[in-house]
Amino acid sequence: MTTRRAILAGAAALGASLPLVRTRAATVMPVNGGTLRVSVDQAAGVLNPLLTRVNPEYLVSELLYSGLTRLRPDMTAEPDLAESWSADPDLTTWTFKLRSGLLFHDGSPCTSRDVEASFHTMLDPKTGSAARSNCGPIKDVIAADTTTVVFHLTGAYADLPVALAYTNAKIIPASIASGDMSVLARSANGTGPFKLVSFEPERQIVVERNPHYWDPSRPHVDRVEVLVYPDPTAEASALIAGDIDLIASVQPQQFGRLRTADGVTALRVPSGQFLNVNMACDAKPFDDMRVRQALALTVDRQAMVGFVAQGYGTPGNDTPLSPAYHFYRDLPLKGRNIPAARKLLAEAGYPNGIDLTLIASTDPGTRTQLAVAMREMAKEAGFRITVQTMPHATYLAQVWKKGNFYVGFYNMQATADAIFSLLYTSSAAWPETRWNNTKFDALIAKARVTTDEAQRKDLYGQAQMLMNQEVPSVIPVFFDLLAARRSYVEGYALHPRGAVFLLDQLWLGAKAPRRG
Amino acid sequence: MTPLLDIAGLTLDYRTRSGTVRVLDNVSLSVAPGEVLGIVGESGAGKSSLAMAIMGRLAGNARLTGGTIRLGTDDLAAQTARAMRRIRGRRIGMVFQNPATSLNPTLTLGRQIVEVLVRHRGLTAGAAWREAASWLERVELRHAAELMRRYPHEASGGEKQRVAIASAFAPQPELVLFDEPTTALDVITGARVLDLFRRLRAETGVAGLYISHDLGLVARVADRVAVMQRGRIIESELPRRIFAMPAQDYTRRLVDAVPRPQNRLVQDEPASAELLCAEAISVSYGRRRLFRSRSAKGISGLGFSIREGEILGVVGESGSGKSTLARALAGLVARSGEIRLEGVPVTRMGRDYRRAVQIVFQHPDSSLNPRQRVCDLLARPLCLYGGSTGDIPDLLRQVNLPPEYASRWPHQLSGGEKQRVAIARAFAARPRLVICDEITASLDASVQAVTIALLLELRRRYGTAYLFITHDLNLVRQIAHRLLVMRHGTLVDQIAIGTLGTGREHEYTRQLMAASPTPVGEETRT
Amino acid sequence: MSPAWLLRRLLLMAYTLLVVSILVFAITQILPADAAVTMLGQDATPAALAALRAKLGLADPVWLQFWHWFSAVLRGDFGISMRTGLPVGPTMLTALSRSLLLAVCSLSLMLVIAIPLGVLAALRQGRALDLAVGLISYLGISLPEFVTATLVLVVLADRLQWLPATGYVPPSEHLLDGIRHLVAPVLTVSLVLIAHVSRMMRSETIDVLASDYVLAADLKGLAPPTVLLRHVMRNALLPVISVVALDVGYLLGGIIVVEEIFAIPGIGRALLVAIQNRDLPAIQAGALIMAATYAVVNLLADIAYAVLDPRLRYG
Amino acid sequence: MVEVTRRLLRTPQGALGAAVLAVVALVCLFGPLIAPYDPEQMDFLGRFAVPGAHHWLGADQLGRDEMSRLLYGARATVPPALLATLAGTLAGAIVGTLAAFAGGRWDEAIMRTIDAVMAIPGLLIALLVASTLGAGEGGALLAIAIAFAPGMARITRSVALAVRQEDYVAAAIARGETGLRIVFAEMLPNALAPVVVESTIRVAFAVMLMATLSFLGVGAQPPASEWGLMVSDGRGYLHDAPWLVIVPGLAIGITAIGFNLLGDGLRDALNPRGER
Repeated sequence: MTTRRAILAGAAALGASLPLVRTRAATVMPVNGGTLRVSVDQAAGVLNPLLTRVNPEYLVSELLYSGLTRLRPDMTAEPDLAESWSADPDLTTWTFKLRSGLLFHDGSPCTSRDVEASFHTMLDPKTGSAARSNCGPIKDVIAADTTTVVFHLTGAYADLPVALAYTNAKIIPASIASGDMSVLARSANGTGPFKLVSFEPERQIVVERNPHYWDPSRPHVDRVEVLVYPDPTAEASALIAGDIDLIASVQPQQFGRLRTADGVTALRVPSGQFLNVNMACDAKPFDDMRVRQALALTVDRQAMVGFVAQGYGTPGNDTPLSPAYHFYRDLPLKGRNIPAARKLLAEAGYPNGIDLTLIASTDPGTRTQLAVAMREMAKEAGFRITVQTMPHATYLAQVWKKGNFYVGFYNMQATADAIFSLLYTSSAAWPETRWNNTKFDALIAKARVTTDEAQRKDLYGQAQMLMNQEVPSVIPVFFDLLAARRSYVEGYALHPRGAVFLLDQLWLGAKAPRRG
Repeated sequence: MTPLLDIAGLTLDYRTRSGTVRVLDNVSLSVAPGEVLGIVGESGAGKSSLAMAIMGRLAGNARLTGGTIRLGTDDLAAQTARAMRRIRGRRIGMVFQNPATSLNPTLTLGRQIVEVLVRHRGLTAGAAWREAASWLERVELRHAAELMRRYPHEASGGEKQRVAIASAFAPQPELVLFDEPTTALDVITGARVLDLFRRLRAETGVAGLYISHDLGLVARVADRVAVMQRGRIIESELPRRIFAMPAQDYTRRLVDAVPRPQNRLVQDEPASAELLCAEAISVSYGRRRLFRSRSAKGISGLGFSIREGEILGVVGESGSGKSTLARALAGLVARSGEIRLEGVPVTRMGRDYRRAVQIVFQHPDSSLNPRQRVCDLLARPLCLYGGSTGDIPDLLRQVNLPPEYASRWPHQLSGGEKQRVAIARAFAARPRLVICDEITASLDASVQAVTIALLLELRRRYGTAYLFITHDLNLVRQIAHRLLVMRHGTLVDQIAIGTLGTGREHEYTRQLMAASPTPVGEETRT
Repeated sequence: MSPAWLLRRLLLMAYTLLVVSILVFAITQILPADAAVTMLGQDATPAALAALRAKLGLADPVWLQFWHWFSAVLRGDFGISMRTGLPVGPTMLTALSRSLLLAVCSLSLMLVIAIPLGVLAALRQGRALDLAVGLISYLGISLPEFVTATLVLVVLADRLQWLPATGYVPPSEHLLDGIRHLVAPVLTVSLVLIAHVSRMMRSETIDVLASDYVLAADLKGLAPPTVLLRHVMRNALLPVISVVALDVGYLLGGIIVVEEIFAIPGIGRALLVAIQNRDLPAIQAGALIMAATYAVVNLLADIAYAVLDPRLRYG
Repeated sequence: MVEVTRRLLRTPQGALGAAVLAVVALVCLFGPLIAPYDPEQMDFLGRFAVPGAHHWLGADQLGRDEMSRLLYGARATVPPALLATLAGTLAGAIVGTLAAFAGGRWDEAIMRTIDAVMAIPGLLIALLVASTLGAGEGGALLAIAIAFAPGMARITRSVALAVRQEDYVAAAIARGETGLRIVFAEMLPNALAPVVVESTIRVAFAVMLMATLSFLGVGAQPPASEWGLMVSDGRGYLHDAPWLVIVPGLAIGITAIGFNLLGDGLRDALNPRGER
């Protein structure tokens, strides 16, 4: 027991000092000041941090708001508004200690009341916040005293600090949380490193340094302009021309060009972002495991990385965990084996092959590329696949979570538990495959309540082997995340999570142009 | 005395896809100061080319291959374009056929005179404006100042032509070219414009070149008349002489073609049996867009009758409702009032009526479907009214067209030929009454004569009655038995040809007669 | 222009907008998307969805929904965006203002280039220049905007680096920068227009040149410039006016692509985004505002026409 | 018909347009036969192959042969455009003729409504319709047809009214022809010409509209090798593999030019009075 508590406390203490250590470690002292221009590929339409849904929106809300913790590039939690935390022995009650003297942009204090109110709102189904199903098994949140917040969980959960770093788990003033939230649609009042200056969702969002920010050493830039450039080609041209300093997310098509452009540094980090081919395990024909296994055997995963990710990725092994995850288990990569696939298909009762319709939404375009590549690869084994594409909105309304053979696309999650219980457990928030495998559920549940690293690694390892073997969905590719910056932008580490940016930690080097 | 305009051996060619065409062939003429030379010729004779040659504005594919054009002492053919522009308008004015199209629709009438004065007399805008106003008064336009602020579409044809004349005379040119200045105008208006022209030349002593297809008219305005045929001037004489003793038989044909009321082409009297009787015919154009045609005006309360084989003339100025009457009888417009065919009231325009009453329109271009060959055009009425396509050659022969024309397209025929096809089509149904709506208006004088002859020939053969609508009183007086005179959609006079000129005719009818006098030198023999 | 005429045109405009709003509403009704899902997104619970549906009155009969929406529109309230929670009316209007800026610039550039080009071509009919203009205009009307836009982008921004590749800066904010950002899209848009209008202008000029009154003007000995300006162009321009007015329709719709590529947050792109996200209120507002603009522009064109062409003044 | 064709080929634009479209037609008919590869056959090593001996027009990001895709793509691009225009023209022609003959209030009502519809930009209508019917060739096709119909209706109506004024129609009535015959034998042949010309030129627009819809993602869907889709797919690789944009872009442009030229040629050729 004591040991366990010690570990947790230690982690917290270590965490407290860590950001400074990392940001300073690599290079010289950061330079303060200047305006950063960062471009995103679609409008950041939603400003309310509890309701944001796409990366550009996450980027903005991260500038304006803070959560209790945030996610380090190594996927562990670091303190943000909370300076430390501890859990009771059975991990069902967690106590978070807020920093003292936290202020919202409007100068009003940020206390445990605000945290409590924010979480109550987030967990309220009527709010429709994604945080509700992604912040762990929270039963209730109670403000003990002004700087102490207690989380009561429905069950033991070791990952809570990481889970609370979730993109939508941001703290807003209690007055708003329990009052009229609609004001957050066009204005912002958070505890983040920047304050909102102007908000034109389709064009640009401007923020400026927040003097009240809890860490006086950050942010380094005085002002950030988030520009919306929907056309990737033009976006890349803009960076090469020096009109902007940073592209938050680069398409593989543009990466080669950016890598060779001078004055530009192309960034690439392996991630857990993946495409999967979901199969409804509760309906014909996929209720027969052999069909799924056969399909998995038709895929040349290395080639798939080339086709779908233009080579900027790592082959997947039908589990949602990539090497970027903490608990990744390195299993032998499945090779392409047509005879075996044929055999399995025959045994499953389809000696003359099988006809299927694979649905792919048009957004992002890689979904269709995967679908088409899949079709071509599976042909030989007797899978006659028709690819059907549809607009994303239609896909969400009609196919997602309902269809029995379609292409999914997911960002990396903070923890193994998060991604497993988001998609693959019987109680998954988004039960895409209805795999409903009790053995698997048990493994995940056990890992949740285990704090011993080695044990958890083993449990998650088994879970991965199980998926790799039973193939509820084919996961052939993990995408590397790609981005690009002007070389003078320093201290920016591309975050594998995809939805985390930490722009407050970067600064503009000497060669940066001075912008008004 | 030295001629003002002296043209010698002028030869002009047009280069076309099919080789060069000679439009002026060794033309020589001269106009003395103050003299008016009339030039008569049918379409294609080269009248307009001559005018353009004088004005030095020839088409790109035209080549002056010989001859000189002298204005006073200057050789116009040798002038630079720049110098020519100083002569045009300044020393040679011009009045065009149709004021409706020769005036810029988007400029006020005033500006269109002023611009000339500013250009050629170097007047300031203000001075030019006053000068223009005074000129408008000189051409007998009341409220000149007010008129100058109007746009062409807000003025009557007569007013417009007077403005055109004013802008031609305003720079005080030595010579004025008139290109059919009255053809587009109504008879009475035209006559008045002619009077104006006479007065102006008396006042200004300007010399003139008066181009027209109408020998009778030219003879009255010109001191000398030159007859053009296929680019050559074949005869140049005093008007009286031309009429009295034409040297060339082409000239003779022209002279004979001039309609003279006194030489009747129809002697017989129509049968007494009434063929068609119309009572209180009225047409008013309502919202029925499909049937609205710009020219047509409503008519009210017309009553008349036509006897078997009778030629009933209808005269009146444009807009008097002549065509509307025709269309009403042909059942092309909704009408009120009663029509009786041989005493039987016609309730709806049935087969029998349609067959009995046929119509021939003014413009064959429009009345012959451009996408049907002649044989198809004729085949329809034949198979509608129990003929056979075998009759087509006969039909064509009847209208003096070679049978092989059956395979031609309308656009391959001349105006006269087209009109004859139209007539043939009308007669294919063996009608009892044919409505002729201005059928000769768009034809040359000689062609007109031939067409009339054809009509009379057909009548002789089939005893067909005609409702002959025209604006040419002299023409209709040659052939009609009785005359309907229309004005503003009503019938002002209904009179037998014989009693015309006996004082029993309506006052308006008298005006029309006065406006269309008979050729010079023949007034005596009325 | 008699008041009656004006009144009639205004009534027609009202009718137009009524029909348009019915059409637009109808289309948004049959768009395959669940408004509630669109708003609450992937994490919505059935309960929440049901609640929202009730709140949006999605259960009401269609005509009632239409009436609620339409009467609100008449009060100037276009509703709240399902995606951003912002009122769509103002959003769309600002977007419109940017599109109009682009449109006006393109139109003026087009007029400056296309009109003289067309007249020259007509005067030099059949000669080299005429053929050149013909060729250019054929290219102009035959290449889709997203191709021409890409070409402009590659040449002017990437190769020559004369212009910023994309983005929009309001001239009000920073005049020079704003203009620099406008050049590429304006070029792209006006290319098509130039092609279209110069063709038109050419044929009109040729017709007018053949008219009696131009002959007459020439035979009056007027100086060539006078003839060309006062008599030829004045009349040749008239039909072009109405064509340009119709082109505004293209401008408002067709520049969707251009706005997308050059990141101009105009109404075209706003509509595109709205359609992609099934943001029904935004679609309705956008389409309606676009149609209204088009109608207004055409009314203005008619008035201009009536002013310039006396024949229509009492039409 | 022969007459017209002869005249058409005598006009420079007509001849050129016909030539261009002849090629396009051949490609539509026999493209698949001459295509060196299966347009959807992917080749991992052949990705972005530069135009050359193996791939005459190069290969795309999935190693698919650009030439084969172009040849197959013709079928996915041109016939739908033709079909869409045809449908739009027919629909419009019917409405327009009805309006012209109904006349009076009906005419007024129909035309005003059509004006209203025309106030919504064509591309926008197309976008809405396409996203309503769901993305894909079919949707785009119908969308374009609907976007074209009002314009064609307007043109047909004015032509019909003009022809109705001609004296040969009056002559036919006076002759006692039946209404049907007047419409079909007398009016239609004359009314057809302008409509045919207009719709020919509109095919060019349709081709471009098709492409644009694909570009905006509501038109043809991958892996179809529709030309517009090929351009928008290729745009991403503009700098590494420019041919992926140039080749289909040119194909679209040339086809459109072809139809524009043909239309202008027809305008001259179909003029019955043989004037130029």
